[in-house]
Amino acid sequence: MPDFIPLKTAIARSVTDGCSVALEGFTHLIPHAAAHEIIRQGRRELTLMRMTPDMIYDQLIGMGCVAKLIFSYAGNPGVGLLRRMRDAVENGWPVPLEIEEHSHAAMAHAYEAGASNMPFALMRGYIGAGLREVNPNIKTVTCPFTGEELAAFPALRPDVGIIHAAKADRQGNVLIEGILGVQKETVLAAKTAIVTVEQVVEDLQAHPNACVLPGWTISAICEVPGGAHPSYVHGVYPRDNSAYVEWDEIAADRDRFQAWMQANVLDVDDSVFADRVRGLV
Amino acid sequence: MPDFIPLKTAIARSVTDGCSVALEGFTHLIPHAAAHEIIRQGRRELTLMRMTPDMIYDQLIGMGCVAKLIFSYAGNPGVGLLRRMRDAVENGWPVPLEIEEHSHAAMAHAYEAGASNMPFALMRGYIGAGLREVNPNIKTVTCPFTGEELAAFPALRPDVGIIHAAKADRQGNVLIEGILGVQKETVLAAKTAIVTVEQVVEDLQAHPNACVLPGWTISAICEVPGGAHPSYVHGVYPRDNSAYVEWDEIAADRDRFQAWMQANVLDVDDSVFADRVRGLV
Amino acid sequence: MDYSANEMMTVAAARALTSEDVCFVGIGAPSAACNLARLTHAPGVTLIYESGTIGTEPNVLPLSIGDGELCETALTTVSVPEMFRYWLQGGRITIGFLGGAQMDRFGNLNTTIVGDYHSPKVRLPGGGGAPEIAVHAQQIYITMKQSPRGFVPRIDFFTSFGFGEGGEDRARRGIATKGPTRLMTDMAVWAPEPETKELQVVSLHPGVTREAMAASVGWEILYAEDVGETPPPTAEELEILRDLHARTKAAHAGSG
Amino acid sequence: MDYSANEMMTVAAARALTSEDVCFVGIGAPSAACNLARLTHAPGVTLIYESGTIGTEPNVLPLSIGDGELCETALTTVSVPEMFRYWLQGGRITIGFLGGAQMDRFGNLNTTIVGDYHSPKVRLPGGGGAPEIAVHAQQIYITMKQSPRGFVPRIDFFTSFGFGEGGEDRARRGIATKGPTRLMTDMAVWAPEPETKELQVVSLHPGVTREAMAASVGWEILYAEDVGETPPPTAEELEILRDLHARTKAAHAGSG
Repeated sequence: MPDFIPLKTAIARSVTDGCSVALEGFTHLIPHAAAHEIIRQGRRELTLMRMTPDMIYDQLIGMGCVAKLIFSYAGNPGVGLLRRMRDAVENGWPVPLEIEEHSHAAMAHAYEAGASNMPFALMRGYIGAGLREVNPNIKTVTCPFTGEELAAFPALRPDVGIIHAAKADRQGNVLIEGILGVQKETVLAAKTAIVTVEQVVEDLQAHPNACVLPGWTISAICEVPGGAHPSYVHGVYPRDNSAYVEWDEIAADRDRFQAWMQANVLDVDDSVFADRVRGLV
Repeated sequence: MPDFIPLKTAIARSVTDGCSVALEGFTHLIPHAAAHEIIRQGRRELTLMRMTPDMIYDQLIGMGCVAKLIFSYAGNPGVGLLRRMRDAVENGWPVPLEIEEHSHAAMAHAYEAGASNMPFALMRGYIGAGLREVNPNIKTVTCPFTGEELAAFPALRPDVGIIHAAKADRQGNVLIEGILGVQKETVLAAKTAIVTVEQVVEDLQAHPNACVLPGWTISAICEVPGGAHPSYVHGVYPRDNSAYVEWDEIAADRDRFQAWMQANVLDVDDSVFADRVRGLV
Repeated sequence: MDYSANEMMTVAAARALTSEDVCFVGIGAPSAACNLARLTHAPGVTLIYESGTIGTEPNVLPLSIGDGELCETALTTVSVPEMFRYWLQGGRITIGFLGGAQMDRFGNLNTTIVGDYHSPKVRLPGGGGAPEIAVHAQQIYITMKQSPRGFVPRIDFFTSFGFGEGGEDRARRGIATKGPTRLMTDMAVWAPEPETKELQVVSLHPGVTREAMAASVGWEILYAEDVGETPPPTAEELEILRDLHARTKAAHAGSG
Repeated sequence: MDYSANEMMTVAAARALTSEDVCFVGIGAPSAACNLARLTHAPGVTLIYESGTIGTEPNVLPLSIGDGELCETALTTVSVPEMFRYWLQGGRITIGFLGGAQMDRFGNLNTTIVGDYHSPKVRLPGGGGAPEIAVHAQQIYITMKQSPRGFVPRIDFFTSFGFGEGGEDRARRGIATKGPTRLMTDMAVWAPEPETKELQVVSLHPGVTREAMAASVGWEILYAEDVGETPPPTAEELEILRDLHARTKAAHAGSG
């Protein structure tokens, strides 16, 4: 059974300088509160994994927490580019950022391989794709039956996997509903898993084939209402689209970015998230 | 959209002598009515695939429909051995049966590879297992990153995949609930898919992450109430355990087997299944 | 009825879809085109977004490929690994939509980088699903606005593979799918020349001249033998498309 | 209180489980043992059946690994491919239960064939999940009745791998898990000798003699230095086990 502890405690005991962390959530259920806690704790030299390093990774990168990024699409969904990440890649500000780039299909397969305790993943893919030439972690395996060449890449096994969900029950079982993304795979691929939830309930009221992560696969459950804002939680609160649009302006300028992070992340704690989703419809 | 046609028509147009067929259902939702229709149509030289060739494959084999069987566990669940299959393997009666034997994990992976359009599947498995020495379709692939050797085997791509489900809607979308088995993979791996259902409904009333097969993945939907008997349909009728116990006696003797098949399969049609589940609780 | 070049592009893309198609939809023009098709001549078209939503019927256009409405109106929503394994790689997608920052005459696309990969001038978002959409969808439709910066003789990075160097290059690499069979821009409709696979103009949108075309494309344009005029958007197409955009704008104004 | 050898075997197996264990359960003795543990000293034990049911709490013993009640009382039910990939191969199972028609002194098991594979004397069901349970579960508990036909010097087929030829044979083959750490029979409890990994008797069930043991096993039995007596089933254990069997019998009498 996982520990039911404050987010601050969970991050402090699991996320250390230099470790690898995957914060997942595919548009839906992005663990913003957990990312902010990592920033507040001043972690450095992290290897971050994420299919879509959107606003939260822009913030972690801009605050200098990240040495390496493994990803497949770096954009502000529906808005544009990630300006802090660009600044790190193009100008090395605030610190240089090493990147390992894959396609979505490869990242999804790699988490799946991690969850399955496989050393690598295999797909029909990367055919004619330039990533094959710039990413030495994309290799070839030949089918022993047909002779066909397939693309191979290492499984993802983050030290810490972090996701957000609508609810956990008192045994720490977690229910994910709606757009599932790669969250189940992230938790099962990770050596340690932290789940922030909107609330802890008596009964998950899950249907028989729901996506439920048993409590014994999770290290810590942290109750953080609103913890996915400005992303959304199916059936609880909607996506705060305006926050994504505003981010484009905030991240465009180093000073403005730093001032925003000071006021909205460093000077507060995770209790602010509940307020941020109040009134969203 | 699939065709809504009688089972007899669906089997006649898709299952031909010499083709490969997977009838799946893991204890739950076993397509007995469809198997009986194949027997009535007198198909020969079939290559059958199924993780657990239980009563239905014992019947197909005993009636001489099968040239080759690809499987991972041949038993009458909770009762004992498959006596008709044993007779075919040990004595070649009524016709010799070629077998290709895998483990459950390999069969599940092989359907998954078929559904994923991969030429082969890969797992950490078969270590120290005797099947490796007797099944030439189990080979080795070396991880290009770690040097570890993994077990490889061909994807399963049956000509025809057949499953049973509780309901389809009028667009032919099919809902599977409860024990899911490898049914989704079977339909997606097959070149042609036939689904027998308890009933066709207006609205599947499925939750957002239910196991639903879109109508455009299916060739034919056949309404056969009770069509899984003596297996069961979650929420509709229970498993007829006594029928499995009786099968052990019926199948023990060639004459008794043939008489039973004559009376209960050859001389009837699929309309008898509705009666067989009436009164089951 | 007056219409914009953008509207013409979206309408041209929508018309290319049928009720039998299963579309892997991206954000922007593809999403508008697919939903316009669904609301007009192709009510049975199946829309799939890479977030895992299958058979979705959104009332407004999503801002991201993972918006809540996509799930709420979908037939079912699967995990992202399953989406890429069973549905895309599994060969279930008839039409994949792609676009890019750069495209060459063979429909090869770049959304990764401007300049050198290891010391980029501009770091773009990257490929996402595109490298595999390009090879696993049965056909690719490209939607993209024409500009000399976008329609270039040589792309800086092969994010996704079109016809490569043309001719039989796809087949040589073991790719069984058709590749970019159609390109819908703000100025014209293009399709591959059957032998060389170079994209050639098959119809010009009303009012577009060959001079304007030449100024918007960084190579010498190939024209089909009988270049027609793209039929302009009908009043019905425009009305439904504009309604869709108006609903979308209202829904996305605040949160949602 | 009187009890059968079978009951003693089930009780001995149940006692080896804790509330922290995640068990991959088979039909028969393992199922009874796991559910007895859950109903007595290990209420938190997690039971997984290969049909995909995770955290199931059946009120009666299932007749098959895919009975409806397993799903109805489970925390969740996943597909069979997922069960084998994420849960078994993923290393999430602490205890896997196995048994067989034949076993050798190193816990290697045969459920495939008697005689030659290609011209068998008896065709048995085959391995099912066993080949991978044997290597991926963190530990294996074997439950099996002793008999000269079952406890043989050399098995006809390696369905699942125990300690192979003993010693470091598992490690040599790259297997990181512990293998058969415990064997519960109708006569004794066995465990591997730490160096050679040969299974040795650590306790005899009450009333079992070394002569009776010798007559039931096809090799010369190794005994631990201090062989104890297995504590007999308590009244509570027997009552709960018999209630479970009675409920099961009633439920399976007709259909169910």
